[in-house]
Amino acid sequence: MVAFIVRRLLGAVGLLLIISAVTYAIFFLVPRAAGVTSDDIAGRFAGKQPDAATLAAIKDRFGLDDPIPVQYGKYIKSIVAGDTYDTGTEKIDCPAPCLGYSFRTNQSVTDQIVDRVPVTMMIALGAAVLWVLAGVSIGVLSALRRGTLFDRVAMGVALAGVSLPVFFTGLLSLAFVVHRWNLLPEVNYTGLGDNPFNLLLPWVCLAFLYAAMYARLTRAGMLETMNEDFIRTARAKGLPEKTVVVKHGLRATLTPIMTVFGLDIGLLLGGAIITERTFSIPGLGQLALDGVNQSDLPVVLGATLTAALFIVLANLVVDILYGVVDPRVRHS
Amino acid sequence: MARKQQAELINGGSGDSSGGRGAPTSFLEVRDLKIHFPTDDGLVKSVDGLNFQLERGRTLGIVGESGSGKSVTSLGILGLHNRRNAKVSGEIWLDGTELVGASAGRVRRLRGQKMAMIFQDPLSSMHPFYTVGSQIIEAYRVHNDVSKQVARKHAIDMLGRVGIPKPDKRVDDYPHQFSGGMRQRAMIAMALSCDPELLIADEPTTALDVTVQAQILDLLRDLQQEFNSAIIMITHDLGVVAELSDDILVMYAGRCAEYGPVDDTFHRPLHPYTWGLLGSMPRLDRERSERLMPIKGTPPSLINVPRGCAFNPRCAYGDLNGDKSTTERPELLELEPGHKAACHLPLEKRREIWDSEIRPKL
Amino acid sequence: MTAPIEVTGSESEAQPDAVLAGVDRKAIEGRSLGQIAWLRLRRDKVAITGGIVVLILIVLSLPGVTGLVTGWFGSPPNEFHQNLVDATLGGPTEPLGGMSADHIFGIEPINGRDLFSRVLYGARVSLLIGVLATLVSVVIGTFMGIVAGYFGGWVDALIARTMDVFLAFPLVLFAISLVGVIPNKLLGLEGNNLRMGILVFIIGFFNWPYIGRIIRGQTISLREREFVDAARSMGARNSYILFKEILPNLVAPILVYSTLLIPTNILFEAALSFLGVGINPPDPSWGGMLSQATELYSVAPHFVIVPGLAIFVTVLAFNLFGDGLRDALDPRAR
Amino acid sequence: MKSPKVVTSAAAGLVVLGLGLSACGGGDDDGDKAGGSGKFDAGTTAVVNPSDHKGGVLKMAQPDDFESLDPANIYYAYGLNFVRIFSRNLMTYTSKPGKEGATMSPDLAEAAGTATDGGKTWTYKLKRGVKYEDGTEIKAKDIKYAVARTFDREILHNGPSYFPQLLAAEGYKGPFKDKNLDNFKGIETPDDYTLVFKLKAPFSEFDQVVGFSGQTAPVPADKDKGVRYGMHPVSSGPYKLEGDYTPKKGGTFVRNPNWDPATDPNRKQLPDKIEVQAGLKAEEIDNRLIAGTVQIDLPGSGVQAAARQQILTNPKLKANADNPLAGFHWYVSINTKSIPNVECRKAIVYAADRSAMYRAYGGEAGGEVATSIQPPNVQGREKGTDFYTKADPNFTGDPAQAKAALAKCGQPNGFSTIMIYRNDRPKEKATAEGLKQSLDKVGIKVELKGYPSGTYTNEQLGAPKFVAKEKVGLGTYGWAPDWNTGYGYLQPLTDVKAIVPTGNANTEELDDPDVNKKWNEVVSVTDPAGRAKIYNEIDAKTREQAAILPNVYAKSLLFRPTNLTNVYFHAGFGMYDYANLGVTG
Repeated sequence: MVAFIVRRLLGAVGLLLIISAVTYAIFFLVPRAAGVTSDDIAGRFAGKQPDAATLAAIKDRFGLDDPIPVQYGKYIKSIVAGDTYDTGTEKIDCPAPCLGYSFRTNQSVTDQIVDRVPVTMMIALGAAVLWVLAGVSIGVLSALRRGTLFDRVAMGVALAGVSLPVFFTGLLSLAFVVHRWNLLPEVNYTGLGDNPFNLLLPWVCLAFLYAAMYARLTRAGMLETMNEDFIRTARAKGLPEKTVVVKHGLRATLTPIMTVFGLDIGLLLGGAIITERTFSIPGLGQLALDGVNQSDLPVVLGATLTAALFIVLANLVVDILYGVVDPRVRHS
Repeated sequence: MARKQQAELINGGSGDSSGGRGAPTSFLEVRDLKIHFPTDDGLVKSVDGLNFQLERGRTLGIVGESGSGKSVTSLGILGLHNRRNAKVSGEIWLDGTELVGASAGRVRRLRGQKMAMIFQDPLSSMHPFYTVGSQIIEAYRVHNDVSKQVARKHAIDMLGRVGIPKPDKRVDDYPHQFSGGMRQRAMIAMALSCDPELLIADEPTTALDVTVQAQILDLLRDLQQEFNSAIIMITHDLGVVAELSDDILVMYAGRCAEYGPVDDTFHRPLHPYTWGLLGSMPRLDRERSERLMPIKGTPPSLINVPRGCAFNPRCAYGDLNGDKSTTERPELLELEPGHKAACHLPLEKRREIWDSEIRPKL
Repeated sequence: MTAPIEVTGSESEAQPDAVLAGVDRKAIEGRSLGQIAWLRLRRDKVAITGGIVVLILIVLSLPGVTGLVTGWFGSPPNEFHQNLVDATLGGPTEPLGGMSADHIFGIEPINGRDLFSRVLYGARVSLLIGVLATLVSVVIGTFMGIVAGYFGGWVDALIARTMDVFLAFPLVLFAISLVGVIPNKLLGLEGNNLRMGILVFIIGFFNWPYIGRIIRGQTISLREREFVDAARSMGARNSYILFKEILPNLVAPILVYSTLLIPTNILFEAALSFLGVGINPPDPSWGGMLSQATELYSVAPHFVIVPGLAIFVTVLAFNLFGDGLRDALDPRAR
Repeated sequence: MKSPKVVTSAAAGLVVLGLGLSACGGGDDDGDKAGGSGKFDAGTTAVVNPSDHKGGVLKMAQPDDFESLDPANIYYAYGLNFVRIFSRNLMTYTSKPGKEGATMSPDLAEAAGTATDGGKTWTYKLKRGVKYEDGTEIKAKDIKYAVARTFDREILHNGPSYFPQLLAAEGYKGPFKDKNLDNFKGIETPDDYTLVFKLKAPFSEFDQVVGFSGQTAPVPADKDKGVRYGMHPVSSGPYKLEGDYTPKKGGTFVRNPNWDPATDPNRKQLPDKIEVQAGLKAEEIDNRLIAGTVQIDLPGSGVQAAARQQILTNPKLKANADNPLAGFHWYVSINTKSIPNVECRKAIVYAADRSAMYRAYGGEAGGEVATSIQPPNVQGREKGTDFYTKADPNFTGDPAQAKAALAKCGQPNGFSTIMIYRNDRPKEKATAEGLKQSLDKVGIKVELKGYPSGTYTNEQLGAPKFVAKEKVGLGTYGWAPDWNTGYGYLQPLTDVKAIVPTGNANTEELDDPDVNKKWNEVVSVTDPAGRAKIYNEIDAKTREQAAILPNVYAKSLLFRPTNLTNVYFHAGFGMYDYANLGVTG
């Protein structure tokens, strides 16, 4: 098991390195190819109407004229080992993982990300609880009652659900639930101190979409599992149907769904961009989006890497959990 | 003794239709069993009017190509068909209890205890996430009110009895850690954990290599002697049947094509389909120059079963009967004591063909 | 973020009974797979409805037809009708979003453009990008999937890792940043054609692993089948086996997952437009309208509802049809 | 459209009316209206709820955050407005409603600067006994140090860069790199209370440079933490930070006991506390404003769409709202390099649907149709006359004249061009769509392309290289001056010398010999009225050249909760004056 985990960990680190390199290359090379110069990049940092000396100073400080691999090397080094930063009057340590400083606000990108993570986490986890509960139970019931009215209605709603993007349901609920009927207060959540139930609307909108997907997935998985030979065996042993369904069926069904869940939650933790934009919630996704809109490269890079980290981490956790749940994986 | 039981079988099985003749005397009696599956493409008649009887301590071999209804029959006896998508009719009497009309709960309580099943592919038939031991314990405890420790001891005991070395260690292994033969033994241990009186083995040796096959068959035979169970052996391997069974039932398109004591059926088969089965059986003692005689064509659609004799499109001798083959369904008739077949060909003609054309080639 | 998940899960459902699989095949013996599928599909009323809606949408999006239809029921998509709009609040002066015989879906806030014709023109953009991007994904995904599945070993490992990398990328962010830096002219394309080309490329390029995984799995199982062995033993070259033996057998899953990927890609395009990197105005796009609506939903709620429903109906229709198609082509999955 | 005259005359009345109003608000009758409250737009021209009531907590909120709280590292007007509660400059905007708010008053200085050497040397005398929050006296060297800091653009990159541009301090790198302040030759401090600024060239509006931003707010050198000074700037004003300021969260300000109101006529110290909350969603701020639980929406650009509708349709709420001209003029720049022929540019102006462009900004509550480039709050600005267009909310363009101009340009069938705008600004998008729609009618094919506002002014419209490469002909743009004179407004927009490779504000790349000559001369004109006359001429000339298509002078819709006192619209900052507010209850 330990070897298994170590192997997965190494794989995850490798994956992250590749992603960071590709991200770095794309965010630096593509604009270059499109004609953006290091002066332009320095200009973003310099604010209004910078002069040549200012630009030169900024380029020098951030090493913007270094070859890309050198810049990438420094970037990775500062993530691993931290960096020091000269404020003019003193040197400030930017401890590892140092993701550099925003071109726009001069704030530490790491700090900004740390600030936003709880917000996005609250959105994602709240929604996840709802959609897993709703999606899985509806999926299981539908599979067990295949062909019944319940199944038809549930699957109809689920198919509609996967066809409803959050930016539609979100805007609709804002327009009517919040503004026209005043049933819920404005969605407002900025950090751990705030009342998490302010996020009710984004939770529901996000969970609706995912619950629909999970209901479909669970139903399909459950139907497949319930046709497995081992279910037949369980029945042949004379086990009560409840035991057959829950102990033998559900456990096998949920294992692959766990994988999908890992990917989904990883993606969301990295920034629920659409949801955050729809409801203007200042999470990681919004940070990244703002970074893109302001061409704030360090922020975009940092946010992208964080998002990738969450995905890789979630997959890692799922992999390990898979090993715990499925002895075949553990022993292979 | 053996003769007498055969006679009972013959008598009981001669009638073809309508059940309701009161409680049977046999341990297991199947009467006019029909198992149909309605699908979008039509009604699939997997089993369409099957009769047979079986006593304790005896073994019945059911043979046929895949899709002939063998497995559906066995699942039907255990009541494992989903009542929503399978239409089951007829009667199944097990030790005086009718199962088709019984409540699901009643049948469930019999399953695993009074009747058990050994499945074809032990790897997919055991839950991959639970240890072999826990799966046996579960089977035992559901019918016996004992503590986990007691059940565990029983499981180890059972594993030992089916010949698994170091059962006290292997009890905590997962199915995928067992070899194929060991897995099948574990499967058998699980099926036997409650000393079932009826054991259905569905292709118990198909997935195994030959040496292991023999071991498993030996094991089954030994266990039958020990428990005096009735065994239904489902297979398409006539060799297995020959070795283990007392009687043989050849199924074709959901119906019985030929039925009889194993010796009679092997040495004087009365149905062209049986001939085909025998002809397609590879044998070590056969000359290399001689070729297998496979049955031409493919098994029939169970939705549109050929009119008349279901076997007629594939039967080399169907023409000898004129229209009859395609218009009239042959009845299952007792042609020799205890030996029945459903064929339009005159009995003499059949014997002649068997003796002159088929047997020499086998 | 959300959309592509749909195709990752093993959506194909199990056979109801092991018996039936074999039986089914025999029962319908003698007809080609296509005929069988068509027979099954024809019976599936829901799927047919979805298919008809898709067909209507496609017909309405044909260059000549859109103009004709909007000529009957609306006005040109870029014609302003500011006399119908409250100058200060920006919303339509008439109730129900200004719905009338002239503007059956109402009008846009601020400039009063006819929503019906804008939604219709938006359909063209959505469908074109959705279908073309799917094509890109399918081509790349099929190729990679077949190669990975057929050759196995390090090739498979490499492609599998590549897919992992793609799946771990925060796609939406990437797409936004990339669209932001494209120049005005590229590869002979310019303006909105270039923009759509880029969107097609990005959406298609980043979605191929979803198809790739499925094709890889199917190829692995096909690889072991007799006819492949036969071809191999007769000395056929790998490329021959791949494209003449295996590929034809993958047509059904490719067709099914393409149909199911189109709505996913339509949603993706809408999401990108919603985030402000869709096609350039004044050409309409559904996501773009919703993006505008974030500022205006209080004065013009219909401006959320109309384009939102357009997305919903289109995506639902494709999903219904795709589900039906899958059921028809793969009898075990129902 | 057939008879433009009818439309014109009808609309002309409206314009005159509108102008009359703004002239009224222009300062003629300041003060008379003090005490007016509970009326729509009352705060635009007078102090609403005047009060000397002390106590209470004033709550301010913003969706994002200040660029910094280091007064020298801020450029946004709302930040400069806000830092006045804790920092004092040499000069500062006069705290008065109406036009007077756009003028400069002495703050730490005893009086406005005295120019000598033809405007190349400016001398300021400090008030004595003015103290920091810790009680130490503010000396001339502190202000010299503060100005010296602004030379290090690497550390303080957000603020304006007038001092490095204007002062004669060649090669000076700022006090962070060059610890010896004596090496900074741009300012001399002959004694503790005198500052002498040495300029490279004459500059007539140096008082404005000194006063509009926080860059002359004194900084004690031993408390300077470079970039991080903004976390806890040292107070010289009526309030001081309690603890540190946390970016994206906020901070609390309490009374500064060492502030002496006698030295400071421009600020008040009414609330006990001022709380700033950052990261509150804009719509939520609006809700709280209306509920009275937040008093100030810091960015000061007005309420969001939902609240806007609520306020404009509810007379009770409307009575507590103001709708002033915010200082911006949103216009369309017509690039003279991409479209070199003036007739072709005129065709664009002729064809432009001013009505659509006006509506893009939200009608009469959103703005006022523009004639001149300089908005009404600029000192000495004249309305001017329309060139090739009509400042009329119903004017939809003159296609006939446009066609004629196209013919003269040698492009009778029109031409193609590219128009860019900020894609995250819906109003600019609507403007671009409205303009495109009217230009299409005369055969001028416009392709629209949106860019993020974060890069727009530096890398797209503000980068001549980009404009040339992508052949950008039109671009939406808006300008609010650093200070409200014609120089502050027009020079960056029209002077050829103002064309820079990035962050260019002369987006039309106007290089008109007449205009250039006027700019060279005006810096030496000492009489403000004389200067204003020249500014107005430049304004007209630019429009005659069809280099700028005027659109609207922006109006913001500000809401003042009833528990807010001493509230009035400040012309200098373009929003309520934050340094004089009080709260009741």
